[in-house]
Amino acid sequence: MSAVVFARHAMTPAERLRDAGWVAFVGLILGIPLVGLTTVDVGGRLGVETRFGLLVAAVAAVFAGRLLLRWSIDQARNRKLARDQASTATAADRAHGAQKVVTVLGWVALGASIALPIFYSDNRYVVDTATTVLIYVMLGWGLNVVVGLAGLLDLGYVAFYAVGAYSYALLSTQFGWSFWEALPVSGALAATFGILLGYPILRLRGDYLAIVTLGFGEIIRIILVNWTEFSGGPNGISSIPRPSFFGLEFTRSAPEGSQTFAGFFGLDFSPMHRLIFLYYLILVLALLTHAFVSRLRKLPVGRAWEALREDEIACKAMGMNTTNIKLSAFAIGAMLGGFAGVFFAARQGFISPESFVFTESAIILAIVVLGGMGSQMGVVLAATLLVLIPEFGRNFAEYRMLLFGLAMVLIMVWKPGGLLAHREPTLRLNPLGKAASNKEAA
Amino acid sequence: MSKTPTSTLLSVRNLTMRFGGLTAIDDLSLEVPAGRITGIIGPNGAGKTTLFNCLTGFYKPTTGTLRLAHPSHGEMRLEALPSHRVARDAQVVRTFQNIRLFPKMTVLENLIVAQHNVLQRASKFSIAGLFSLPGYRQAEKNAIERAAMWLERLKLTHLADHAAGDLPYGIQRRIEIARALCVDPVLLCLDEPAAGLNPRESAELNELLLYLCGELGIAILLIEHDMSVVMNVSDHIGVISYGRKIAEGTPEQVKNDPQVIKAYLGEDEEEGEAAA
Amino acid sequence: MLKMEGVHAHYGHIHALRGIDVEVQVGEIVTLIGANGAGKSTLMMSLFGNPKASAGRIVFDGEDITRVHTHEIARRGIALVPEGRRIFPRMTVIENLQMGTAHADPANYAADIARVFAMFPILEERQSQRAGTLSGGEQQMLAIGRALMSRPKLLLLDEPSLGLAPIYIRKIFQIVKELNRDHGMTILLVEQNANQALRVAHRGYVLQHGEITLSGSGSELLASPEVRAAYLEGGHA
Amino acid sequence: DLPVAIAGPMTGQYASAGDQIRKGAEMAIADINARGGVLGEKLKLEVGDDACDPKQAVSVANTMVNKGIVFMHGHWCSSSTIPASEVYVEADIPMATVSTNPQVTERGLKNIFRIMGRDDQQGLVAGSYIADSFKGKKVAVVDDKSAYGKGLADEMAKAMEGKGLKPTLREAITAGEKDYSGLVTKLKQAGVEVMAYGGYHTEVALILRQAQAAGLQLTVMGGDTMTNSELVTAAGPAADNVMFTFSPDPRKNPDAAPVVEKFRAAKVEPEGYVLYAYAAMQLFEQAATAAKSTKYADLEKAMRGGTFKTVIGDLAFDAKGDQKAPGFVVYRWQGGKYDYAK
Amino acid sequence: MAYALQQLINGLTLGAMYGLIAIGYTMVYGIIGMINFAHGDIFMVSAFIAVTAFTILAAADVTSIPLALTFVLIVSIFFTSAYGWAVERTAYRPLRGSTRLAPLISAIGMSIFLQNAVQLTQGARVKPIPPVLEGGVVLWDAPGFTVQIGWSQMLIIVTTVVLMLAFTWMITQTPFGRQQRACEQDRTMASLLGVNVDRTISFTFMLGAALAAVAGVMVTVYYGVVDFFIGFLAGIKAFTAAVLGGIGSLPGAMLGGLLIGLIESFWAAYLWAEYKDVATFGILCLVLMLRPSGLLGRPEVEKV
Ligand SMILES: Nc1ncnc2c1ncn2[C@@H]1O[C@H](COP(=O)(O)OP(=O)(O)OP(=O)(O)O)[C@@H](O)[C@H]1O
Ligand SMILES: Nc1ncnc2c1ncn2[C@@H]1O[C@H](COP(=O)(O)OP(=O)(O)OP(=O)(O)O)[C@@H](O)[C@H]1O
Ligand SMILES: CC(C)C[C@H](N)C(=O)O
Ligand SMILES: [Mg+2]
Ligand SMILES: [Mg+2]
Repeated sequence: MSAVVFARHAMTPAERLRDAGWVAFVGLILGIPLVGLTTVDVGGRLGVETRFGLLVAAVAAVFAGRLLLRWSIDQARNRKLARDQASTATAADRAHGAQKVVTVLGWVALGASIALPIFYSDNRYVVDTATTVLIYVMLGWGLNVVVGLAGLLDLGYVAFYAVGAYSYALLSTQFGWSFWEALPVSGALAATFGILLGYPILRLRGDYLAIVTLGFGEIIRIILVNWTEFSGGPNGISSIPRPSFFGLEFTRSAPEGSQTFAGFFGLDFSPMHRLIFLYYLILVLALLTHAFVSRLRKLPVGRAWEALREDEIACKAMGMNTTNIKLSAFAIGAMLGGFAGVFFAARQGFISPESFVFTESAIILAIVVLGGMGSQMGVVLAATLLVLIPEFGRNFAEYRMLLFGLAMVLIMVWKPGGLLAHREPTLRLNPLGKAASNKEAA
Repeated sequence: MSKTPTSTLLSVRNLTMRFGGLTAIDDLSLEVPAGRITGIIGPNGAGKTTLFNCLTGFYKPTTGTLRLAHPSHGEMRLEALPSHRVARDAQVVRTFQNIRLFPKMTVLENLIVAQHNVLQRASKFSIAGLFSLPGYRQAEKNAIERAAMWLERLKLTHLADHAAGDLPYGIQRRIEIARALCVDPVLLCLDEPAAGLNPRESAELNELLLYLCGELGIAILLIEHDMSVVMNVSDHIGVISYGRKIAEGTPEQVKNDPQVIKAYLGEDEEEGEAAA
Repeated sequence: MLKMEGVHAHYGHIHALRGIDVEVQVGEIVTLIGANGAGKSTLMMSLFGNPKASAGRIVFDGEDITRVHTHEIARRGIALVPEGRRIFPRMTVIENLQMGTAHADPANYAADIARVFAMFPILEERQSQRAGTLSGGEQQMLAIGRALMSRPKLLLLDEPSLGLAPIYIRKIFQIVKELNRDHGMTILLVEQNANQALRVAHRGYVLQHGEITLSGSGSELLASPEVRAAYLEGGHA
Repeated sequence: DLPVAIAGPMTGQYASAGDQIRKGAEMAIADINARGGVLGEKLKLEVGDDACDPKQAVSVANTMVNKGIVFMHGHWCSSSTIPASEVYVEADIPMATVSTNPQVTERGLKNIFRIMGRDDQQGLVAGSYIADSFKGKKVAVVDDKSAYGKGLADEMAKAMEGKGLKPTLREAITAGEKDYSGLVTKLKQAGVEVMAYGGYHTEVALILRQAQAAGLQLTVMGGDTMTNSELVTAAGPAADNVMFTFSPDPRKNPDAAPVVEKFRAAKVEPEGYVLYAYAAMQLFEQAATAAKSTKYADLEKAMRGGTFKTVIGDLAFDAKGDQKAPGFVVYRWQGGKYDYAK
Repeated sequence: MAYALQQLINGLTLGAMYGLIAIGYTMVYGIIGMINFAHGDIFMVSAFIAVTAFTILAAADVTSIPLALTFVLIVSIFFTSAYGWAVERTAYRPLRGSTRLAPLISAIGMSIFLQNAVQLTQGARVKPIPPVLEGGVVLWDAPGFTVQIGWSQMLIIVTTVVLMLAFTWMITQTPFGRQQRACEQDRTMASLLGVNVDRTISFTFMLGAALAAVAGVMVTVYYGVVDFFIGFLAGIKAFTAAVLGGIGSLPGAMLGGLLIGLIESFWAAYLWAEYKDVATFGILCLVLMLRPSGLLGRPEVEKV
């Protein structure tokens, strides 16, 4: 039984040129109205300006780019094919291998994230960006419960993030609650909102659910914008207290009767202390979230979520109360979003409705899907990418968001199942590696 | 096979199910005895699957009652229960004519999900589960053992860790039965379990059904077009056509009923001319 | 009419067909038998390039169709009753049948639809019902009817009797014979009910783990002890 | 090189403002470097894009801190300036901003210098002007629910009421929409002739166009955002009904004439924030020169203490960091140009 | 009374506008089974194309309004369809057969990309054109308040209704429409029946884009001002309209659009303008709670 496999049909140079020519032609058509022509303001009226030079250059670039792209894709495919043929790995081995890679990756990521502030202890930007990444990781993990595991498309996740953030902001500025007091309460509040939203729309499916959740997110935002007495309206809430280190403030000088962090440990005051503390704080929160969600996934609820995603009708036939399962997914997802919100408010010190717009929901959703639905490590990867791409993009100034959008499309097209699409079973009868040897044991 | 008479487990009374102008089940009455296999046959579109759907809470019958004499909970009215409670409380569990597994989950996971309610209770709102307390650990172990037992019994052990959706059709059928068994049914409703099985596999299925009913005392309601299955295992067969019961009796009686032959089995029993 | 030479096919990393050689002559009924997961359905689908053969050659009507697009293969006159029926659930019965004529001569439409309705009267009764709400057997009939609407030269039937009442199973086999005899239609048939399938078929192939292990005329295979042991025993067909 | 930075919405809905800031700053830096830089060092401009998103603003602030900038001009949106300033203050970076929300300087941060007036000031000027000039007419107060727009509109309403003119209507719209015919109809029904508006020019243009189509003659009083000439292009002749408050026109500043010429020669109309960005860089140049240092403490002291001659006039700051003599003036668009209203 | 009538006209126009975009949404939905988030941005691109075309015409001193409109429509439909085609080809086709959410994400990416591409190539400033279709008819000269309807408003309403009818006919009655629906329900099976799935999908995207192009021209004519951001809100509103009416149903999309237009306009007219979106989404939720598949969407009965 030989596994003779066709070499992929190799393109002749003429075919390559024709292909690139065709793409360039499309580029030309698309380019005429936007690149070739533009309207400019001449004395209070519009006039048309042509930029055919630019258009020609763009088309030429498309032509060359396509040639190069096609060629490198073909190369990569052939290499992959050769590799596949050469390898004799079975599906189980491969799954095992993938699992191992993910595990190793996880530990490396953990190590790196613990060590990061040590190596960058005076680099504000790095620590702060890493904090942002972790916030998104946490949001991603929260939404992963709803979308990735339970398969409920939620386009308004930012609402819970907002509930968490505003609860902390109000509890701390109005009632003087500390971060640690407000955290659980805000989480619980967000979970309550999750149930409130979830309950009436349990019957909805797919895109209907999507639009209602989107609407819910908008409703929350609009209320925050308009109910000035409550939320500060568009001005938001500023001067939100920062969390302290077991009562030690991260300030240059402490009020009477208390100590500062720097003073207590005999360090020179540096604003970096607080940044690093915040970083570790979110790292701990994120790790707790991870442990929590990973564990839940292996519990009856978690499996029920996944089953619900796969086939709701079969779930009912197995005696599962799908209402409760959906609500639990909404509630837990919302709670995690709420925690992230609390942290966000505490770190930012200022929140306003502008931070809780639909685009934010879209990005969190993109993190979940790009990561590979249901994959915890995938979320980490995707969150890192989606936060870092626009950051690196800062060097390209106005091309920044253009590149961001393009990257989203390209990653999705490159890995349609997400970056880490492999699903690891929640339990195995025959643990990997040991193969079928312990068949009897069961 | 002479069995002692047993009590009625399920009694269907004057069941009618209409879809707009179409009457899929028309004033149907039927008794399902405990601990027996009851076959349901009838032409395509007769309303067999619809009967299952009414029984298991997926459709709300237009009229009629479905009384279940549950061995431990007493009488239950199935038509008033939502589908998940039919399975959970009344322990009436079904399989589907178009297989409905959880395709991305492994075979073992499919079987564990079926034990959701037991495990969920043991996990105490997930608290016991989160901290992996002994009570929960034990429950989980039991669940796995139970699943493993059924996998073994249905010769699926070697596939336990495969994604269910990638497996061949015939195997998926068996998984679906195993999954239903994990719910611990009092009444097991099988919708064409032999479809897609070859004769040898059908024969194995027969054995399994007899074991379930004979050894474990699970009552089975069986819809099947494969006569080698229904006629061999059923204690009693009901024949439905256009939503009405047209005949009832032992396999022998049904097989020779002229109405059944006309509507369902077809006129000539011989095997047809050999191919040229 | 159809020739597969050394065809391999993969689903991702699963090697489902491992060098298949199958030939179907014009006017023949050929049956494929094999256990669950042997690759019967895959073989039929790979004729349509779905999955594409990763090696080997498929020739239909003297033309190499290995690399041809699925829809173009269909337009050359091959029709399939697929595993799992695959009717369009949110279209009505009549629309489903019309889908079968996507590339057929509209002049034949009335006659074809009449023929299908004559074969399966229940479809006529249900013609404006959404196909997704049909009973299992009705859906199977619809799938068969849809395939016949295009008057194919080669008809592929993947377990056509699945979910049908005995009276209809009989009818299906009869239809198969009639189509073959009266319309000269070439038919490739997969059936779990190997007994009956081998009876109507001129020739048969036995498929095991993606490979052809045995072939011969219908009666030869019926008599073969290996086949009996593996596929026929236990049933009373 | 000495890195200095600007930050604002270079992309997104308000990108045209970011563009103005960039053009102004680039020209300023080029001019300063042509003069030999600051304290012998050439200035290097860093540009941060916050898209008016507070979260991105913080991120930009951190990047800038890392790049070791010694001075920041920005951000533009108050909602970005407020959180970003907390980063700058910790990192000891002085900043000059055009954000007008009172909160910007009310939080007691030492590093902020506002080279523009405050919304409460411009609201007062605008509101009083309305109350004085449109006695007996029906006035509606409308805002776009942005921090800036609502704040300004509230201040205008307060000032009007203070002078005994009660607004007939108090409305809000959603920025970014295109259809304001509902609002226009409502104004028409109520017989409103003057609309005091807090928000951006793009919406005003649409409202005016739709008012005209509906046969409603509307005079608009807006704030600093109305300086954008997009208003004229977009609203057409109806723009002549727009009045707004802004600091005295820097283009009229005789000292600014050469710079204005230069901008025009480079095909940039020095409207809106262009000259402010230019002035911010001048502020830094002069403060650093005076302090003979680019250290925060020295710069801060120099800025707080000194008076600086810039293209937007003389700048001096009070204890909070607000400009001492912001002096808002009411302008009116006329035939594609704006000028002091009579 | 006159006031209410005028608000009704405003609401209908706005609703027709939403409806027009929503028809495109729903049509594309009917074939990929997924909301095409970039549709709003395709619409925005078309509006820019229309502005450029109008400006060229103005420079060429074309004064005949019907001639100008025809020219702009043709140009805009041509180029916008090309965009629709290209977006499908690059961002959706490679994702066939993966999870349903994958195209949603690449659509969001595409939407960000298009927005910024237009901003970069055409500038961040708003693009106005002088009023094209001025004037209208006075319906009622009530004391102190004249009710009028503009020519452009009539044009929008009529166009929407006509296009809705035409496309509904196409989808429900023609073989092409049938093939489209087949592609949505089971692409593999459609191709097994000889349907060229790729071409059908591409063509549907071009039709969807053409609808967006018509909407883009209408917006340009009616409001006279476009900017690179208009796709976003319009997209979300139209998406809401499509869902409210029942996704996949063209009459539903129009009905949904009209309803949203009317809710917005009357809510803002008599209640609190600032909460009009809350009203819209609130009513959407209510409707969906009562009819989970929208107003005209067919309830999804799944036979088990
Ligand atoms: N949801 C529904 N809406 C409309 N008609 C339905 C619905 N469900 C079932 N039917 C119709 O009711 C009749 C009975 O269907 P059912 O599925 O019960 O048949 P069945 O006896 O199981 O047939 P088969 O042996 O072919 O599976 C069929 O004609 C079917 O078309
Ligand atoms: N979509 C798929 N993805 C992955 N593996 C598949 C897929 N379809 C089939 N397979 C695998 O390919 C092999 C051949 O399957 P195929 O469906 O062709 O068998 P079959 O002979 O038709 O079986 P059956 O009698 O159950 O219909 C099996 O091992 C099956 O698990
Ligand atoms: C007009 C701009 C400077 C922005 C506005 N004043 C604000 O502070 O947000
Ligand atoms: Mg059935
Ligand atoms: Mg098969």
